Amino acid sequence: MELPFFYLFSAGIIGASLLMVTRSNVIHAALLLVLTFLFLSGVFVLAGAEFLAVVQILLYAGGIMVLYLFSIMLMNVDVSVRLRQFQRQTFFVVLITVILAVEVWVVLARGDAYPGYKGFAWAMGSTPGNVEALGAILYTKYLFPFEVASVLLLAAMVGAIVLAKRTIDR
Amino acid sequence: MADEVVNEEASGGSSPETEAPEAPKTPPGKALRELVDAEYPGAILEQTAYEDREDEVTFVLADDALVKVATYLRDHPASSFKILTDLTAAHYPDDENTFQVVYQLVSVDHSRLLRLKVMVKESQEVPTVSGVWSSANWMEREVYDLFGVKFKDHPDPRRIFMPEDWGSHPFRKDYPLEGLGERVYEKPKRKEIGE
Amino acid sequence: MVGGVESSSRIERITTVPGTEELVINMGPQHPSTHGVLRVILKLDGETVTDVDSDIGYLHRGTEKIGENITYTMFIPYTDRLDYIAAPSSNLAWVQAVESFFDWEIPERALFLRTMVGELSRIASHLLWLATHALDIGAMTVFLWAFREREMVLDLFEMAFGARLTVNAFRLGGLHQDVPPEFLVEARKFVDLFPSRVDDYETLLTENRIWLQRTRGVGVISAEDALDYAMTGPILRASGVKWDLRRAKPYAAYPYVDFTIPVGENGDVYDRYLVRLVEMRQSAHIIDQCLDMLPGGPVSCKTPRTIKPPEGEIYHSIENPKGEFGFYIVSDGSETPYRVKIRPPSFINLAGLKKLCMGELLADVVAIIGSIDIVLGECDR
Amino acid sequence: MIPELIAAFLKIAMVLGVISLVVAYLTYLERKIIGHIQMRLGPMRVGWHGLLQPIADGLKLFLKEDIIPAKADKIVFVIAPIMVLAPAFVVYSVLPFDKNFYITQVNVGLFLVLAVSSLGVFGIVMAGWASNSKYSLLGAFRSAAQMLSYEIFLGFSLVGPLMLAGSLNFQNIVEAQADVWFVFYQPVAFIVFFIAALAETNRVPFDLPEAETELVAGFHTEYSGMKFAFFFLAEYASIMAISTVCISVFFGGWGGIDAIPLPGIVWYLLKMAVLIFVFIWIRATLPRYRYDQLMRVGWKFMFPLAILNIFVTGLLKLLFI
Repeated sequence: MELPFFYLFSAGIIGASLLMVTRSNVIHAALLLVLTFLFLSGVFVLAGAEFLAVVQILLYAGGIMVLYLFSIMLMNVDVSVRLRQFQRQTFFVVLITVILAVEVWVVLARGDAYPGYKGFAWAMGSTPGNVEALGAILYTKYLFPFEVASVLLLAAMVGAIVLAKRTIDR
Repeated sequence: MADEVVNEEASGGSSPETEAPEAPKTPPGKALRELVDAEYPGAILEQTAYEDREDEVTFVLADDALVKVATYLRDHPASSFKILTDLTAAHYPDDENTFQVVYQLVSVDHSRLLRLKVMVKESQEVPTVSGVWSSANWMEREVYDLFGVKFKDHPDPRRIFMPEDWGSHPFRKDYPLEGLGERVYEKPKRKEIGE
Repeated sequence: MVGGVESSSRIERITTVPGTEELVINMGPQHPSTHGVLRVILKLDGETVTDVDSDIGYLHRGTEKIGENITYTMFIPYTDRLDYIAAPSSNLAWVQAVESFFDWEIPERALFLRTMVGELSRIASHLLWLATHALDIGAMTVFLWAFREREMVLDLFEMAFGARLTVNAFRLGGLHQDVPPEFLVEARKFVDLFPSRVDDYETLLTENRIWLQRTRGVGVISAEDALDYAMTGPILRASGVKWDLRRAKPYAAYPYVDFTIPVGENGDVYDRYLVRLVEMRQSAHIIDQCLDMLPGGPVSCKTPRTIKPPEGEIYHSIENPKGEFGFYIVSDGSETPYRVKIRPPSFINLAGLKKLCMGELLADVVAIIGSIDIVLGECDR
Repeated sequence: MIPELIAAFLKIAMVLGVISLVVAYLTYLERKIIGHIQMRLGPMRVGWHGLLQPIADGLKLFLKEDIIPAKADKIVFVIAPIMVLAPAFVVYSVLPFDKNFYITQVNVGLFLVLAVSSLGVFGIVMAGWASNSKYSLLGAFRSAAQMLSYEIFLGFSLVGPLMLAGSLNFQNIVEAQADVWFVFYQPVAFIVFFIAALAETNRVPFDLPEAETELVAGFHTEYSGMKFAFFFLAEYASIMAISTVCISVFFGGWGGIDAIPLPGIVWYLLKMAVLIFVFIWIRATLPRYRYDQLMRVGWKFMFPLAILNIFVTGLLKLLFI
């Protein structure tokens, strides 16, 4: 039951991301990225990480990508459509892709070397409500990184407000 | 609620009728005329009044004195014509002065009206009063649009009612009333009088 | 690799963003909230208005020119088509302007009936304004409630003149014929009912927080500026200038009736709203008094068969629901006027739109246009 | 496995069919109620008291010419209405209508509802951009900004009840209210939730994105025919969905008063009817907020309130439970 859906979602991810990088229209690319996210969250669900799946949709698709779309739509998209999409970068692109692929392959093949990695999500999925599990881990074991992240985000928010605020004399 | 913001009074406004019987012999507009003559002698070329009505007093002004007299009438407390309520023109194709440009002023403080007139020839430009009363802006545009009277230094000298490419000015007396006449779009530059 | 060089220069052009761009937006002439065929070209910085250019003239019919080629009597129906929301007011202005050439004794009954019908038209006009203005700001129910009462006014017009919108109400020298007796009964009923209906509108709007937020402090114009822009009517009064031609230059039966002139303080959209609401109540009050005082007798004086005013010129204006509505007539002694000029309140009030809108938000432009209360038939003429 | 799938499909088809019909009649209800509030009758001509009006409307929209503007981005233009409608219907997959009447149960049910409904923004932004019209684009931006902000308040307002229920699963939340509805424990959260729900569904006084008097009709200005109907359906479907969430979280879902033995679904429908009536009533009464005022209300009033509510709830829970 799960396998066909896994293939469906994986094919969706690969197809959508391939389409995404080949579109010359930025808006289309952004929308395809959203599609990729949706398929990805499907894979998360299959892995039993329902919470992660929902967060994926809520934050990445529903939140961040909308803001991306916002800023892209305010730019002059017509210009980008007429631009040459592939510059003389093919060599570097291929190089970096190969390096990345090798990296992923090594990590997957030597999975045993990272005991923490093995089935983190799967393990959590096996508990009845993984929200509780996630909450417990976040607020006990990973409390410090969590707090650091929140402070960083706060700083970023304040910075953004300071940068964006204009004085209006009205 | 309404009473808090809107203050109402049972009666108000001065009534000009009560002043009239006190000085029946004085021709209407005399005080105003003296006011202007004292400051700008010679600015008023002619004064006309419709019978003895105070609100129909008309001063015909020299065109170069228009702006300063207008400013003076607006600012002087005895006249205080704060509103330029109407600005129009009339076309007299047979007269020497083809156009009469008419300014209708209202004084809220004294509750009275005054008419100013400027007589201009065919291609003569009239100084704009849009610096004196902002309301003159659109009204002068209207007069230009419909009569072709041009206003010197007007801040926004465009047509207002008619299309931008309309050839002539429809309220002139020589504008044809029937037939295709000026309405033909193919020849927009038919008769641009004043150029 | 010419293409490569070209494209890199293009990239440069994109990456050097030229600050922010103003958005030019076209409102109208078929926009639902421009109240007719008004076209407004707005320049926006974000949602803030930085420039306003009104484009009018879509309804220009050359009414003044028509007036110069037909007789004085024939022009009365044309005045219906100026401010068609309050057609009797336009009729009244023209009829009185022509009558002021002569020394006719207009019968008192005609004067009172003219006042009544004029005030009914003020109610009709203000109701239409309230309905559309509230709808612009999103209050839909007021729209239909106001139309319910406007229907009653139009029924009264139909009873008296046989038409509902373009009523052709008055004639030179009085009225065409006396109103039917039922008219007076129905008018009394309406006047008794109407103030409670105004209370209903006020319940929905006057103290509504959202309404206050949308209208208070929006589209403010000072008394000085309002005078400078020759704005008249409720706009001028909302700015605090107590100028009402019914009181300043009394005509018809206004010298005999008692009414108050509402004055605002801030000159914002909210004050204009309050002023108009009080005016509606006052109109009902005036009609009430007219019904009490209505004398008998004829409704028209004897007028010559052909109306030839003496040579001369006249400017006569009355207090239309929208402001000062006047006629400047130049007579050359013949049957047709030499020059007719209409002093249109909508046109002149609309000229101040730019002044009112600068620095406001896009949504406020709709509220401000609504609060000016324009009717394009009279604006474009 | 196959019969299981068929059963699931049947269930889905049933819920979808019923919801489509109910949504269609919701428009009828709205027109009737607003009509009577405004001293008129509403639809009267088609069927008895206009009862067939929604069907006639649907038929009309089906048969209308489907116009795609020449300068529009055709693919995005066509996908956009689907992107709006799909999330509005997907939400129903986890919503409970009765103790045993639901499509599926998910551990993160409530969270999923929030996430999926947030996807509706995409449809709107896509519609606005693809129409290639300034009015549409402005409407889409407004809508997106509004929905993004109010989603946050919506989410935060739900945290309080969640802390009381201790679960994100709708069944558990409803069961936790067997004795006392959460609206009594969490009145502040309910107020914030209700206002945010109005904004989230683009209802008066927050109907800026489709303010016909300012932006003509906002993001769906250029749409016609069935595509337009999709937006319309989506709006009403999400009103129903958000009402269901509201009922489940604050009003005890299908639970009723023990003294009156009624099936759970009836209780649910009764509560739904009351809530929907309030939605419509508000539409008939209030004017529209301005854009900046809407944002101010949200960020300066509702956001702190929601946060405060979470804090107080946590404090009380720590102290007394």
